[in-house]
Amino acid sequence: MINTGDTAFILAAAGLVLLMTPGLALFYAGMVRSKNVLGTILQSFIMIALISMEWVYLGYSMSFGPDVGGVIGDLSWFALNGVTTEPSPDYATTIPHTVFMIYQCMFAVITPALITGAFAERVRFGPFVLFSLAWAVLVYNPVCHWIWGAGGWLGSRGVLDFAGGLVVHLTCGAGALAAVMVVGPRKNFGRANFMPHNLPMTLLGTGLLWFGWFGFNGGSALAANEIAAVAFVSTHLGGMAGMAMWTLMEWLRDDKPTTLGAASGAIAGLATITPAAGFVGPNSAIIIGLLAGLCCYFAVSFKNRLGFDDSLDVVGIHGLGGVIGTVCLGVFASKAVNPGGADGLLAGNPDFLVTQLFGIMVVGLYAFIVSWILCKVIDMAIGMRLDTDSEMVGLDQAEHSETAYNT
Amino acid sequence: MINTGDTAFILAAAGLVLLMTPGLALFYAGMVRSKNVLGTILQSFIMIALISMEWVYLGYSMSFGPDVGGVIGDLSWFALNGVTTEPSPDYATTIPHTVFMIYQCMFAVITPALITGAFAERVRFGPFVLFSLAWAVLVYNPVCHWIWGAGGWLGSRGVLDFAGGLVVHLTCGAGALAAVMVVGPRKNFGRANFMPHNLPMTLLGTGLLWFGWFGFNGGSALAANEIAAVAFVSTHLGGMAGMAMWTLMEWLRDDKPTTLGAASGAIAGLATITPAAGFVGPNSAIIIGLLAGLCCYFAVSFKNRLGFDDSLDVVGIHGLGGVIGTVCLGVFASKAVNPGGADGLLAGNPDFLVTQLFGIMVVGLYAFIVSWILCKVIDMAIGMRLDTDSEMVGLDQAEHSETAYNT
Amino acid sequence: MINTGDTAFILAAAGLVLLMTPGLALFYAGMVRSKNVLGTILQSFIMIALISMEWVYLGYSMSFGPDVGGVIGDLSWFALNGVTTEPSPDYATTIPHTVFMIYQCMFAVITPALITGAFAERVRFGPFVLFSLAWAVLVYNPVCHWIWGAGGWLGSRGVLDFAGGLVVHLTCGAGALAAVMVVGPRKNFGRANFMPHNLPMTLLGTGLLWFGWFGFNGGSALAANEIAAVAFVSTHLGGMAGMAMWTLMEWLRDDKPTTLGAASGAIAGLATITPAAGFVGPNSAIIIGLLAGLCCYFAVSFKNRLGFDDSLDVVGIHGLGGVIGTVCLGVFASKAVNPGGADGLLAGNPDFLVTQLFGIMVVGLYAFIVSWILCKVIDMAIGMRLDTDSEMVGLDQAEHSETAYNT
Amino acid sequence: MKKIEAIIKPFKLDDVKEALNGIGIKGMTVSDVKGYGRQKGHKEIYRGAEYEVDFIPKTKLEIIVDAAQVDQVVDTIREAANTDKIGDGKIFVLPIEEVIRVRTGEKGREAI
Amino acid sequence: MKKIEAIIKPFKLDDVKEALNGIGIKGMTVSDVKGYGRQKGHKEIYRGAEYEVDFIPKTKLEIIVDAAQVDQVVDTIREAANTDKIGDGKIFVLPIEEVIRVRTGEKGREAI
Amino acid sequence: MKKIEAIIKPFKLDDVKEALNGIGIKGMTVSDVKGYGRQKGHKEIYRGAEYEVDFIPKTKLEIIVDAAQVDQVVDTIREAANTDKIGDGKIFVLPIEEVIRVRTGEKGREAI
Ligand SMILES: Nc1ncnc2c1ncn2[C@@H]1O[C@H](COP(=O)(O)OP(=O)(O)O)[C@@H](O)[C@H]1O
Ligand SMILES: Nc1ncnc2c1ncn2[C@@H]1O[C@H](COP(=O)(O)OP(=O)(O)O)[C@@H](O)[C@H]1O
Ligand SMILES: Nc1ncnc2c1ncn2[C@@H]1O[C@H](COP(=O)(O)OP(=O)(O)O)[C@@H](O)[C@H]1O
Repeated sequence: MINTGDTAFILAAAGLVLLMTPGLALFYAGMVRSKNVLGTILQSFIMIALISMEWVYLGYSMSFGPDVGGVIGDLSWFALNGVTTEPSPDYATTIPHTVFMIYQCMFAVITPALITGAFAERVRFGPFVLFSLAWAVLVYNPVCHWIWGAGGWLGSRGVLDFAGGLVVHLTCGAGALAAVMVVGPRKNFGRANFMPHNLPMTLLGTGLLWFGWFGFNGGSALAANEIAAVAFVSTHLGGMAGMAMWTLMEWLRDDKPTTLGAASGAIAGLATITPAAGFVGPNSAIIIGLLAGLCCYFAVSFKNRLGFDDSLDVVGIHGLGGVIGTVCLGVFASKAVNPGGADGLLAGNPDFLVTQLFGIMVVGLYAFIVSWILCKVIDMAIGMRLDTDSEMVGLDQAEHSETAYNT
Repeated sequence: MINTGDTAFILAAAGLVLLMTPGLALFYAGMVRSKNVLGTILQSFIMIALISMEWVYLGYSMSFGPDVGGVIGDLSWFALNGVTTEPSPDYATTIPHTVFMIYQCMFAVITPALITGAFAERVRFGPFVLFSLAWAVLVYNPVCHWIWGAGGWLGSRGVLDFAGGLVVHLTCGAGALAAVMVVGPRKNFGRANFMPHNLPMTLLGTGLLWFGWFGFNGGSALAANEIAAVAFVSTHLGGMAGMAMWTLMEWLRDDKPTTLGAASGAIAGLATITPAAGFVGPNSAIIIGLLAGLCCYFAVSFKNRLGFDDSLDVVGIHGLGGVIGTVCLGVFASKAVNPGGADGLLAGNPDFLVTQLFGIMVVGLYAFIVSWILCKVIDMAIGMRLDTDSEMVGLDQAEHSETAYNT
Repeated sequence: MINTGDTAFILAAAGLVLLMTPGLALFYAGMVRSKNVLGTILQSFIMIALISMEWVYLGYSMSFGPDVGGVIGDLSWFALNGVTTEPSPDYATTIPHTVFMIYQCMFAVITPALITGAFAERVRFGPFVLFSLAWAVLVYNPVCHWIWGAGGWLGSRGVLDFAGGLVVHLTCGAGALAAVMVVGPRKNFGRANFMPHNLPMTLLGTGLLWFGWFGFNGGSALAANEIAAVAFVSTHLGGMAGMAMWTLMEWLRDDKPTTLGAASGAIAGLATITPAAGFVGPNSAIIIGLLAGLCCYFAVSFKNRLGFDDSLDVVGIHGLGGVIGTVCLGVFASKAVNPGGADGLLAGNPDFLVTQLFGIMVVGLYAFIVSWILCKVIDMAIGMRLDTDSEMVGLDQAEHSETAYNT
Repeated sequence: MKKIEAIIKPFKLDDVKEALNGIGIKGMTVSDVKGYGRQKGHKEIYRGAEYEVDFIPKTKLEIIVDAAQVDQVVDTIREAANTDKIGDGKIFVLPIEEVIRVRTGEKGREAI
Repeated sequence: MKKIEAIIKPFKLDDVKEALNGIGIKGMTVSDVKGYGRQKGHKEIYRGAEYEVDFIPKTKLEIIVDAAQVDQVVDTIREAANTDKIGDGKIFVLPIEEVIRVRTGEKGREAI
Repeated sequence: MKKIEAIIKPFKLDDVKEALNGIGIKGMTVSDVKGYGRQKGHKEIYRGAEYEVDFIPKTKLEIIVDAAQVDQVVDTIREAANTDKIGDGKIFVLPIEEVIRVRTGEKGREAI
């Protein structure tokens, strides 16, 4: 039976998650050079059209439709056939099924958008769109089904992921890693400085992302109940602890905390708490956030030495965050906090930690391999990269015949 | 009896619709030249003060107050007299009456703000304020009463408008057409390029508008129920389909999709789905969105050839969107989706389509004629236009003694 | 027993209040010079990390924990010990206790952030962080307990503050006054013009603040009920009336209304209605908003003559707004509107006005004195001010080794 | 070869460019500058306080021309940029010793 | 007539302008430039990596003066712009062949 | 002393700077300008309409050098800035009468 409070909550949450995509667009666009601003923004925005369309005619049914052998949903929900305002028996039983569908749609939209940070400032729009579509179908939908779909094999084995540490952050991180390996670094990478062109824009994006994350994690309780409260609180605490730790590290090591550092730490903390949000208590959430800030800070600095051009640190922040969060869930999960969850290592249940590690391995490998093949095939077939001149001129003019700023 | 879920939902929705006005301010301001940024922003912002004030002492009572002959509400609700936290018997019976009042206030605020895109960069602030106030009283309030007011004659005749295709988008589009005809084009229009000064700002505005639109359309169900779910879903699908189609057209015709095109298509789709949102299913919503992208794209390109200076395309996007959406509602409406709605052409009921066409004709003509007279009178009396020098210097300095950007 | 509608509402409200801190960051950052943008943004952002941490381990227990003699909460809720998803018996009895805790956390975060506008562009990051932390512990937490904490002495004496006129706005205003006196004016203050570097950013911030304020005031009803409706409506009306009045004053006196004036008036109106939001009717709310616009306009202009460098007018807008709002509450409060509230002067109860004046005096003096001592001590110990060269170079480079804008 | 520098009002740029095209000037370099001079700056209002802003946005043109063309170019700019108001700007003529086209290395007249 | 170009530290602009007013210089053109020279650039931190930014924001003044005034103007700028730190800037003096006021067509001394 | 002004393509700045360092040029002043010339501008699409934008972003270098160094500097810039495409830019050489270092008052060669 439909509950108005739960319905209001998930509709609001769906709106919040939608807002994260423009938020991400600004977060990323602020960090690129001014000649690539619009191209960067569009790479995120276009996902709203591309993936929402895919979701209605393919994605939702593949991800949440009637299970086929634990690996995928069949296509009987094509065009939302049978997805009505009646609550689904399997998912979110107190709200219209369509509300659950559209809420999940927003997750499917932002995940490939997250990848774009990795190959920023250098890929062609057409091949990029093709890649993102294929990636959604071949990586996101299956993994989503394995973990969240009724009958999905990883979920059945007890792998937990509250709001997308594996489904969203690890898949996009692994995809990013593969894409960077195929696409290669920007021209003059290492020689020239690629300074962010507008950090206030990045901070605005951070604010919108944080705000949206309450819908992303809080809404994953699928009802306005105690679990939503747990998830909302750990989300905020994870994010703030990530910010605290990253800025602290900068303070200690460069004796200057930075604004971008605060933003990066916050996103790291929010991404890392995501899989654990509804399963851990506030103090665990803070520890997870602190770990996120610490590890991602070092991962990102280390990458710089590696000369690996994951331009906006999708691997170092989202990929790593997804892994750490999923591991920490195995450690800190507690049925005292969420009876529907699990007990982790500290609650004397090492098996669950192992299960989580298994989940990480499977999802990480699968996402990386498929992404790499996809990217390689498209690159060989039609070429992912802009030619050098276009890269010099910038995405905005070369790919979109637009200029971000005119005086 | 008051339902907390419904109340929470409509309060949230009211907040979202309020946010659309700043969102619109940025959407428009990004497209003007840097010397007109603040003037453009203020033309939207000031509506929050101007129209909210008008709403309390005049508008709400005229629009929703006790009906007088189907044409207007009487003034017995002056100063919200009798509008209490008791639910109204006529509107939104599960939430405080004041919540319905403030939610509708946000609609009244943004409608005249939408018009400002048509005469951007060239009107004087004083006359503009006067025009907007008179327009709200003489155009918005009556039309709102005819369609949404208890006893309104168009509503009684069966004209449907879920969230403002006629009340908001057609009225502002018709008003925009009239205003452009009276005010005339910008100096050097056709000769000089009027390039958008800051497209990321426009994209940010688009993101905020989309987010707010969930409150605009979803909230128009006036409860967190199945209809809200229907409206929320069609809103998202209409917007994404509009974006998809517009960018596709650009891709095919100019072989370059643009960021502004994506934003324009999204707004076109969102505006077009508005009247139909709660009455049609997801697949119809997608078709409506695709049509919106297609028609508005051509309308706008066509306008460019016409040399008609509707500077930010209020007519081609909102006006046309309102018309298409209202017609499509007549075609795709289905009682299977919303029992409280109607059956349209495809459900074998051509009469409803005729009713909708009638509604378009009446509202379009009325809004156009009254707007034209208002604008003409004010222009003859005190002059709408800036003098040439001021137009050259720009609104910000000439009208507000401010500069948007200082280094 | 937990109500889903109320829980959804307060979770949404908590998200909205969190969003106000980035909103404030942009509101302030737009008004500083481009060399200080990031430093200004970070001064607000970092509060999310700093104060949230403090809140979990100290602040919440001090503010709302078991009362000790009416003056402070004991520390038995350290690390949220005992703060569970069970509703608290004392606060917000229809939602999880943790939801109330996190909602209040957002208030604690933004209050010291508000102060930063007073000493913008000239303080060192380290000492500033220290000051803010100490201020939260010694000023915010006690005052919060006195008024909102179960057993707090001012609350017990009948002092009312719906959403923070005293707890938030007066404390930060008094703190700002003290800080400016200790820190002193910016170099070349009075000689050079300190023009806002990006007013559209300030207007964006205003939009986000207004949106968030619905959560700030509406949520303070702690349920999606009639009181929330009252608070939501007065908030909107207070804000719009403030905007109307401030722009009107500019129009009359400088014959030019300005965009920044509209924003300032709106913030003044929103701040001023805050303490009264849930206790007064719409017409009173409008009067309060008009008074706010009027008084704050003159206060700010007057300050300019005083040569007192409260750079972004925290005293003249927030401090004064808190005072006016609290006094107006004493005048306009009505049990007809909110039975749980009080009757004010106009309802024939002058005593309540006296009580409110007493509250203002106590909170104002306490906050000012403690803030002054704190600031003085820190300044003498380690120095609050940047050295002249760093101030010339700007916060961004000197304190954070970053540049806001690169081309 | 001579270098002509002209400080004009920004909104006159298009007119000047077209006028120069009219006399066969096909190249120029343009930049945004701020000018200070006889023309009174404008006042700005900032929260009830009025400030005098005395640097006014101007556009600077730099045009390299053959010595023989100088007068014609100067007159053309004057006509096109003139609004008969204070602040219309100035034109400066400077000597140039050499002009080289980066791409080809051509010098002097050939380079422009 | 001579053209004086001065590259100074941005925050010194007001002082220099006032000083020049003091000696009766009532016109100048100002622009934002980036400078590279002896003065070490500053380091920027970007996600744990440090970058050396060696172009430093500077302000460029262009002042046309009567030949006779050159030394006085140069000295005035030097005094006002000096902070005794590396990077205070340079002053260049260039010959000018003609100055024309757009509005009136006045030339030479009358034009400034 | 001579003043060398070079208009180059923005993305060539780093190369040119390094090349100049190579020959011991340790100072220069850089600014953003817009260029108009042979190089065709680009088209922009704005809601289905196409516009021709004919001012192209360029970077302007100003380098004061000893007269003896002029040719070497010019050649160095040419090599580094050349992409063999129209629009690579121009180099202008202007006479300088005096150079003064603000901080020390040193003149001429010592000042740079
Ligand atoms: N002595 C000068 N040196 C350099 N530029 C000048 C000088 N005097 C004026 N200018 C430039 O010319 C512009 C116009 O000069 P101004 O005296 O305001 O009006 P007019 O052009 O009518 O003489 C100024 O804004 C400034 O940019
Ligand atoms: N050779 C040069 N040509 C043009 N501009 C120069 C030259 N050398 C220095 N500059 C300009 O002068 C500024 C200051 O020079 P710098 O060597 O840093 O310190 P100082 O002024 O103390 O000599 C530089 O930032 C640059 O803008
Ligand atoms: N006559 C001129 N005066 C000043 N600048 C010029 C002139 N002609 C060209 N330029 C500058 O040189 C740049 C390149 O010139 P252009 O004719 O486009 O190609 P090329 O450098 O191959 O000759 C132009 O963008 C403009 O900035």
